[in-house]
Amino acid sequence: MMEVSTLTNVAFWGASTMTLGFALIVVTQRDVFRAAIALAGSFLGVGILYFVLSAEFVGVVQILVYVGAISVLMAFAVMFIQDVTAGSRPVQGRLVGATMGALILAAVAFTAVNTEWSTMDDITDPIAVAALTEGYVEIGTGDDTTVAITAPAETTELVIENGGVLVDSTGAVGVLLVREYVLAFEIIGLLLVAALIGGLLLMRNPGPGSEAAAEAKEDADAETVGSEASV
Amino acid sequence: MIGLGLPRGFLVTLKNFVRAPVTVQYPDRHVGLFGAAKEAGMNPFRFVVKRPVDSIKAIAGLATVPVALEQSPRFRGNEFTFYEDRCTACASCAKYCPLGIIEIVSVPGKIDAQEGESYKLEVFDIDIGRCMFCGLCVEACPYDALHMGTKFERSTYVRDELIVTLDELNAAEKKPSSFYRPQFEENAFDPYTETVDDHYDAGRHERPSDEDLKKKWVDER
Amino acid sequence: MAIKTQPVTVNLGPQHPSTHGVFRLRVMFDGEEIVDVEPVFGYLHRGSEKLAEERTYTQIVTLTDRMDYVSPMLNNQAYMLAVEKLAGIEPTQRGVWLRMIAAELQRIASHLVATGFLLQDLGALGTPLIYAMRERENILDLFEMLCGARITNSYLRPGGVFMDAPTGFWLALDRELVDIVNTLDELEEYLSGNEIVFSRTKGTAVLAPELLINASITGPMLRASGVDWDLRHRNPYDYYDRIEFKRILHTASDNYARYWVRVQEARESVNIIRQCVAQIEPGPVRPSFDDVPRLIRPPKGDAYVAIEGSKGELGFYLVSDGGIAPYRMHVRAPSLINLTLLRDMLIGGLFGDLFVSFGSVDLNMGEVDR
Amino acid sequence: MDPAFLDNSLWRNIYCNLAGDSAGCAAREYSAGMLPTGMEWLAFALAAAAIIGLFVNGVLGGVIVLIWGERRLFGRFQTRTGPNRWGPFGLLTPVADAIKTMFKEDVVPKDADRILFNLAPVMIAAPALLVFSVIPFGVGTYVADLNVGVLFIMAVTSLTTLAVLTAAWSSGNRIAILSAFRSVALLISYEIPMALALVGVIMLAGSMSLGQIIGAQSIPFILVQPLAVFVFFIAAMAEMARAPFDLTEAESELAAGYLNDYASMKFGIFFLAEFMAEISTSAIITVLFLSGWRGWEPVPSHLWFGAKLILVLFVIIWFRMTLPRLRIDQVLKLAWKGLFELTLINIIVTAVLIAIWPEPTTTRLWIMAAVNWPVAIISIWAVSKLLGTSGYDDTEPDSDAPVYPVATEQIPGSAVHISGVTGPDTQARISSPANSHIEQGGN
Repeated sequence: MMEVSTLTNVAFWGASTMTLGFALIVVTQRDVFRAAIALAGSFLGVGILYFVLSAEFVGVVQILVYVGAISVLMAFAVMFIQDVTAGSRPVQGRLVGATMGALILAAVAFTAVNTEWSTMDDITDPIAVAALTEGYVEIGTGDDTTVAITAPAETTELVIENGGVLVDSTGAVGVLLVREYVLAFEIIGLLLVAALIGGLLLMRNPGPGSEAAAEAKEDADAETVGSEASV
Repeated sequence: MIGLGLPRGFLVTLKNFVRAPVTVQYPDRHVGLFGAAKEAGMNPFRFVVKRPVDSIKAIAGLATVPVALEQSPRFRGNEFTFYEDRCTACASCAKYCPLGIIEIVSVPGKIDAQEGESYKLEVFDIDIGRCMFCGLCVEACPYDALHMGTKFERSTYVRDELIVTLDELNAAEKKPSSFYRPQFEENAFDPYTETVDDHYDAGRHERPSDEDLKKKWVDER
Repeated sequence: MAIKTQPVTVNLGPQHPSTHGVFRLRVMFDGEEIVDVEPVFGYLHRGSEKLAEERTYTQIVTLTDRMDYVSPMLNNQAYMLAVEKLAGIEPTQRGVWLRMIAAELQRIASHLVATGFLLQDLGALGTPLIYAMRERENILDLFEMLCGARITNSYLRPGGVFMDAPTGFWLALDRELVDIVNTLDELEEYLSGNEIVFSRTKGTAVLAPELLINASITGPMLRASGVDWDLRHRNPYDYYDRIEFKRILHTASDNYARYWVRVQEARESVNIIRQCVAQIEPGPVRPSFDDVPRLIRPPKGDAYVAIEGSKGELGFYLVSDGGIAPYRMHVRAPSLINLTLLRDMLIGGLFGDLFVSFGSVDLNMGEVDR
Repeated sequence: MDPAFLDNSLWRNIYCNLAGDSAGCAAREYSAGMLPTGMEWLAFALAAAAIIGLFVNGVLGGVIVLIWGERRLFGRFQTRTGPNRWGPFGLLTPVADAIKTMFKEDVVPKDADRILFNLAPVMIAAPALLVFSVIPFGVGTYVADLNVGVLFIMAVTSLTTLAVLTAAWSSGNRIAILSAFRSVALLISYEIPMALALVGVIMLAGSMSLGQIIGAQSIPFILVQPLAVFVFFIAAMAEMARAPFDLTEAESELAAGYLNDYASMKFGIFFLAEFMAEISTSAIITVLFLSGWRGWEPVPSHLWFGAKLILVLFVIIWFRMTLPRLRIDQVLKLAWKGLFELTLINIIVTAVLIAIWPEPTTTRLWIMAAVNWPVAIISIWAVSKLLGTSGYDDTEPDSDAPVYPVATEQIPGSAVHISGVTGPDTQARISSPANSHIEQGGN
């Protein structure tokens, strides 16, 4: 059993508390805009968790996409809501909702408790053990920049040189995305485009023959402008 | 959006960047070592040797030299120059003032040997706080007793202090502006360096001849 | 594709940095697009026209200084022409030349201010404004030489000006004219070909000449639409009929055309001043006090005189009841009348263009509200 | 928290000096630390405090100097002197400003959402400071050489928009909201060309770590990647909302936009964050395109970095002083129709070049530069054509253009002048019936 450093523990618990705390604010806060900001905080907590787990690429992307872009868009969209501070009214049938929520929570808890999580002792790969127990060897490049050893991009298998340890997961993620899961990647891309177009369609003015109507309206506006020349 | 216009604009601003600034610093201007040495009237090396503390201050950018503002002699400014000897208390100035801020109280008084009977001023107050320095009072004065001043600093914390009284006018430094007083311009008078304390030296705009005076004050009485 | 949106009303002003004074615009935006504009003015109303009824004809000059405070000399000129017409005063030759020189210098200064602030409204952080104002300062220095004040000039008197120019003035004027041309060259080098200025001002706030004429818009705004209407040429006052000058016309009638017309007019004013200096002769600058006393009492009647001000037709209408003060004074303020097409200029445009179009009118709140 | 990130960094040096030959510092031969074994947490806390103190104060000091320098440069560009009264060369002016700002009344508008209103300055200051943690200011002077450093910078800078949005919304002010809309539009548009512009650099360096990117620049990438520099510079100006892209603040339209209702030190923090962003952007450009702290030997690396940083700052200020602001539609058009294409061209060309010459050496970089410059010039020219710049040179109207017809003659009896010199002498100006009452006047 390896000893997880106190610092990692502190960071983990801090980030977890942040994530859950902000998530709690999201569901309890009436003000939708505040909820959106709290959601951003929750996303940030998740990003920090990724950092704690040494998945810094995922962590950075989490911040870039979720906090930097999606939260902004959410906050932006919230501004289109009629009455932001009042939030949505309580839904009918709260009991049903509460029951469903409790059931899902129970299911998740059950799974978490019942799963046989692999422990440190189950890991046999010497490199992974080395990484996790911090018993690896650093390789300097001779320059002042010390570089952790990465896998060459050509292979998906992680090759470790000189007994170092892989720290940079970026290359590996990239290789996986465009080699093994390229189809899934592309399909997600397509899905996002479809969602974008769908969103635009939903935002369209639902008037009769909207475009022609809009043009006619514009013409009418122009005429009124011309007629009332002065204020 | 790329054309020749933007680069040309950049060159214009760069050209202005290396130009000497047009800012007039007041009341003093910051100088470097060379400026301080020039002000002290010696060459920079001598200045460093003779006055090391001052030269360090100059290098640190803390040395200042006073600035004399370049103003036109006609500048219509504060501190009216007033010659009481010349004033007949006719109150033309008070009448011509668009704002009515000149207050004059006079009593029949002294007899001038040259000009005969005149009125003595009891009160001659100008409320400078409301004055707009249009100069119509100066233009109206038939005896050139009132002149515009050349100063422009008269800030106070109390409004009442902005009322200039006769005593203050008499006590004030007499640096009359040449506004509507061509005799100053003819003599190339510089209000920023010279003062005119005596009303005889201030010159007359239109001085009546002795015969006229005699006729007016002696014969027709 | 039209997206469902909701307009929002925003109050711009009266304390807004770009309203050229205290002015309020209630603007309805749909996103960035302007749907409706309602100008609200009167915040700077000082009752100059009413005050004039209590003052003698000479004292009113000080009031005209404060109407359009970026071109007081032109206000003085328009007012004095009206007084001279009302009272039948014949001005002295030298006085007229001097006030023409002063007026043209003032026109340059005013156009420089207009150009500088237009660029300020375009978002240039003060640089073109300061280049323009730098030159205006020099012109104001000339005014200080002439009349002892930079802005509150009150230089003109019935029948001429109060004092001849000092001896150093003519040399300084010569130098200044060269400087003005240099500054205008520099400004044009900087701005006239600038792609951002182009893309911001070309084709924005286009007004048809018919509309402008119907709304009685005058000045550079009208000439930018190709209407050849300049009172100095159409209706020569003072000695403008002895001067050869080019009328600057642009046909585009957009914000750029207005900017361009102003800059070129400033150049042309330099020409006019040169001709004035060549033709001026020695002599008295105002009639003697026997002819025109200090306190004039014009006969009963009224008079209207309009001049080509820096912003358009600047007219003074005076009614006399034979007393020392006018019975009524009215000012045809070009700024106010040029503002009347604000809705036509702004509606349908973008927020970014709002203050650019507004600034291209070259209005002055002191004159709008008086 | 893998300590491997922290290799050789300032952070690591302080930590290992304190903690000694402990787990994280095994390879570093720190046989004895200053603190006894088992006190790693204290070493961590002390090192963290030292780093935070050093960087926050260093950055704030830099901001103070920048505010002074920027104002002085503004002055010089406008042929003024700039602030020079307070302290030597006016250096204490920003200090005086800061003191003044702190003592101002802290106003919170009635309609404001208090919590968010107070939170927004924190939200904007934190990412602005965080960026500096990955920037190498010199040999060994950085907090962490993150292996995704470039991406980290992009991620952290994108957080500022959330803060702007929060500030605008919580003020309860419509002008602020308009500013927030613009801010979001700018972010969404310029994040993409900015990120894509960096792809070329990342491909050449083969890494996203700023340390390795500097290591790969045997010649500065500004020579190899002209298009990337061009696009990145413009996009960075837009991300910072500096002129000519200062649409969010636009003092002539929005009157400071989202800052409208902020006063006192809350405004001060926004102000500081803005200048921090300027420094960090310059630092990033220095690192990515000007080969960071690399330079010729005897001069220390920090000086090289500082000199390049100041050069970039000068160019930014020069831009800011010269250009008028663009309109929102033009800004978005420039991003999507101009810069986006340019970055794609850059990526394709760079990819092809790297495919031909993998593992670029100095000679190969020079060859790539020789290829890239013509490509850059041609593509910028072509894209500017696409954006529609034709006719930008005809400043003067066409002399043959029809002028609106008005009478060519003078108005009969028009002269107002009575001297008899000016021609026809009549009292009335216009003899139309509508103006007939004027005729009664005159003398």
